[in-house]
Amino acid sequence: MSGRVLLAVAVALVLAAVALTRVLENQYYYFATYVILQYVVLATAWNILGGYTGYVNFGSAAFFATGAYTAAVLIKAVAAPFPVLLVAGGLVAGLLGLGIGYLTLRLRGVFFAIATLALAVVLQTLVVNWGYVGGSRGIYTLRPARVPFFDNYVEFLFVVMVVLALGALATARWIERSWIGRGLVAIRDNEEAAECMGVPTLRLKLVATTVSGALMGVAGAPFPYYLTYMEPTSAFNLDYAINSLAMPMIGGTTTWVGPLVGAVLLGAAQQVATVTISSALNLLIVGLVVVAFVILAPEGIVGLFRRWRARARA
Amino acid sequence: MFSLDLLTDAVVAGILLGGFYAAVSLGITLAFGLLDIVNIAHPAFVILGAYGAYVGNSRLGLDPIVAGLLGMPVFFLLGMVVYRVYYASFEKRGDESLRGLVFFFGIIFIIEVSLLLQYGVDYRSVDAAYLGATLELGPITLPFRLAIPFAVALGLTLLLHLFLSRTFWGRAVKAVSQDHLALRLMGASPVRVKALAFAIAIATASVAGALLIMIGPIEPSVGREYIGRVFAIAVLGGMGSIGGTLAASLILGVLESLTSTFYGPSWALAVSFGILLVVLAVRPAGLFGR
Amino acid sequence: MTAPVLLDVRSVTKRFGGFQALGGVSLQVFAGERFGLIGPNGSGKTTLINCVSGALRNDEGAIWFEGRDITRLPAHRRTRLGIARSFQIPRPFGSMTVLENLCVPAEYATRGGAHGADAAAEAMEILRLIGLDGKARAVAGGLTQIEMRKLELARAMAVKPKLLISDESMAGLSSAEVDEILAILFALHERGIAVIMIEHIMRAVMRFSQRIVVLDAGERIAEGGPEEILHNAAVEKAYLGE
Amino acid sequence: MVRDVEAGYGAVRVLHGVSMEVNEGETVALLGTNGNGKSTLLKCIMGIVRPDAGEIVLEEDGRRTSLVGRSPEEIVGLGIALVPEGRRLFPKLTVEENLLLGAYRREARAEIAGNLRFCLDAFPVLGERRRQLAGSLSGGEQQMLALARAVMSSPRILLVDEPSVGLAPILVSRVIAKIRELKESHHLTVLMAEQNFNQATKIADRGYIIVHGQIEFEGHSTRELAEHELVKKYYLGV
Repeated sequence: MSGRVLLAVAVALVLAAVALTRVLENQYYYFATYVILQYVVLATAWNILGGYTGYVNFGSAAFFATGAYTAAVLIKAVAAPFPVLLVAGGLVAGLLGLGIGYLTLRLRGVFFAIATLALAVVLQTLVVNWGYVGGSRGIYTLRPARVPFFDNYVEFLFVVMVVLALGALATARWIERSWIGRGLVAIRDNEEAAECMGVPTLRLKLVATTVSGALMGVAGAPFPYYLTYMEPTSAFNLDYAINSLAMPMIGGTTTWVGPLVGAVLLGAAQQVATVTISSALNLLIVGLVVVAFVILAPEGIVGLFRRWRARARA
Repeated sequence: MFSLDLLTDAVVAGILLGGFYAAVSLGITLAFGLLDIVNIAHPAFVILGAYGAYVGNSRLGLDPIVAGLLGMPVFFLLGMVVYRVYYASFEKRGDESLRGLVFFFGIIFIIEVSLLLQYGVDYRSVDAAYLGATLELGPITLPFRLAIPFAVALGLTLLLHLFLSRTFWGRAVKAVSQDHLALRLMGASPVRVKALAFAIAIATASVAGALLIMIGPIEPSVGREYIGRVFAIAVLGGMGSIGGTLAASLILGVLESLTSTFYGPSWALAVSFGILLVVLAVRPAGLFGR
Repeated sequence: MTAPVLLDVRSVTKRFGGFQALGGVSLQVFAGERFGLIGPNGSGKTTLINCVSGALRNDEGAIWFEGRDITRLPAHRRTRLGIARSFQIPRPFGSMTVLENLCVPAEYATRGGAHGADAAAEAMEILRLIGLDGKARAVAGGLTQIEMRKLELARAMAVKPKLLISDESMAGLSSAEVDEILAILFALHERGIAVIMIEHIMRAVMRFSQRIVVLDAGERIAEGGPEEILHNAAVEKAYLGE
Repeated sequence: MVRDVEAGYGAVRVLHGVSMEVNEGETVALLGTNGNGKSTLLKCIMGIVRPDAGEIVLEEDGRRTSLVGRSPEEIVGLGIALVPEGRRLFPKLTVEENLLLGAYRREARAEIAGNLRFCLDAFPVLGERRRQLAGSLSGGEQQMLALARAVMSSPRILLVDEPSVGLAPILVSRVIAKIRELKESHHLTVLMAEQNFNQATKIADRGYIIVHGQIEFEGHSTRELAEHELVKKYYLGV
């Protein structure tokens, strides 16, 4: 598909989403779809670093929560307008990614992974001890009374998430096809050879951690309005950490399509499972599926599909 | 607010706690430091061990430490199996870095959520007659709840040290990640050596878990708090040195104890991460690296 | 030699632990020269080129390139200045196609580099020259050994280097294949690129090199034309022992 | 002992039908400059590289044991030890730990005390540095340690891959002399791959010259090998 076709599809999707809000009344669907779309952003963001470059981030929850709490603070302090929340959330989380990357990326990749793992725990500790945002008791956020065009704030947030998901996918696709993406993949394939081919490896890795972190922060920024009441446990929920890496792993990590496929499939399945079974059991299933995929189908669904198509052709 | 008594108590408690941290970190020192297997699920295995001790204690009336020791063979076998799967799926294909990490991350979830489904989010604890008692040594008060885990942890550390330095298997374990081929030329199979060492690493989690639940009540997700700690200790301790692990554990224990005494317990967790980041940034070989 | 000095290695020393791999090696390579670097195993050839390409940092001494000190530059900056290398054991970007493998240096190594279609066109031209154009769309991880060796050289060419270091590009190849690689290196030289050839296949080195430097145990023991080197007593001693 | 062996890495064929034999108690030199297949041949014997064709047989007391298809561990167990190219010590273990690991094989554990005493006597420098990390030794000391470590496994056959690499000339002759000393004291059979012609022929009974993966010349005595002009031609491959 060419870029122009995809752009048309994207515009159509946004319009369809807006149109949907005129028709569909049941609020549950907006909530459920919002969650899935949020995972599309997180999975895509994770994949920019983890899939293209091969550096594993276990701290997605930390970046997501950074976006969410940045927004919460701005709402409480200056009642900042919505677009400012997105930008600020992305900026702060991006800086966090840059900082962690700068400290650990010159070492072996596992140290980056471990640092992100610990980062989530520690940021949560900081927030729990931060009285201004309510500590462990949490913080209430009042939604603006009205938004133009929409009769309901949840519908507005839903459309925002559609736009953010499309934006994340566009970013990933652009990176993947540009010289930056090629540089990132070269790093994953052989870092030393990449350096000898003129690729500034450290700088590119920092670009990837920053962009990846920023997108996760953006995904978290609407969170206070979505929940209206937010506490550390929900913002730092490990669901985010496991899902944002499970989804690309299941979908396929080499292209921007993989995380999308994984997020939609796994996200939808979880929504169904949460309603019909328990949410704990559904996390267990995610864990099992992830382990099964990394062992049996390391290329994910997209990889399986490609292999199947190649075989069909031959 | 500040007093000498408070300081003494905090330091003593920190040393006792640090000894316990060593027991939790030994498995990481073995797996990560010596075998190059980044087993981020180790704390989850420790939690599993804690629930094993809980079951042994509450159902069978066993002493928690006895339960932990009895659990070792089971954990040993579990470790063997996990390593075999890991080897066949990742190490053999040379694909351990990214997907191997995700594999262990998945294991964390499987263990944690299984425990959650079975035992819920309630805190569980164990009973033993001596747990409430204390030992008074002049001005120092030693609560048995901390002192016994400390003693057991020291014993475990010593045993592991002896194993690594005095036996043929132990020396092979220390050598295996340095040069696979050279080890084969000595007549030892690297896969078997690694399977044994990884199994031992997991077996230590059974005892460490029993100690954990003696110190205080636990619920399934407590393991996450230990991820930062154990890696901070392993890195600080110089990756693979048993003595370094013990020293780093004691330092971390004392620092955490001082932090929680003077700033409040909710800050203690931030200490390990702070240390981890500083060590990674300043001296990645660790303080006790050789 | 009237050509200007391109690479100037000034008493470079490198130690690994207690082991001295290079003990103050100096040598100069002139622009557009065909240069041979030989020596027995362990004489420090690979260490020396690792220091030149920036994969290792030398302990003492300096490395100058085109009249500027590059001793402290990271590897990718040196590549951009025009130093390209191939690896002894090929290190392709395995998940990319052959063409994409060449796009990486085309986009990164040349100042203001070509992008997108331009880079691909450039890459294609190099593949034609090397005789890999038929494999442009193949995934690099699945190439045969000789194809990977050629890809190594093609990728190094895409850097548009002034100096190409060929590290044992022929080891283990049949003699017909050796001739193929040799022809490629001659073709590169025709385009004005200085080539450092590190090789054990004497036949190839003697045919290719205008000037040869011999290393032994981390020291430079001889320098001269192929004939001179063949009849040099020190070289004979280094290879045959004393 | 080795017959018609062809081997290589992936599509690269390094050995083209190599045949040679080493008799009990002999010291045989495998000569050639690098890149000609000496190391690959030793790796085939040790089971590190699996030959594509041909056979490798150990004959002992009338028993024939095929080595092809066996793992290096098994081959070490049969009493063959390799001092590998590049020494391959365990740099972060002490000298003593390296030596003790050498005695990992079951048969060697019984003789560990005697072997250790012997090694420390034969290589006094290792005794002085017992507690030092192997990685901190100088090149010559590392080569001595590699030799000693191989002897710790009580082998009957010792394969040595390029002991002279990276050593100053004075050290080369010392290492070569040590190999002869070990051979005599332990009644070893030695196959030594070496590029340093003059040093190798000092202790070898006879030798082969390998060029481009083929045996080009078989010298039945050191004198035959020392026909210099011919050797030079084969050796430098010009």
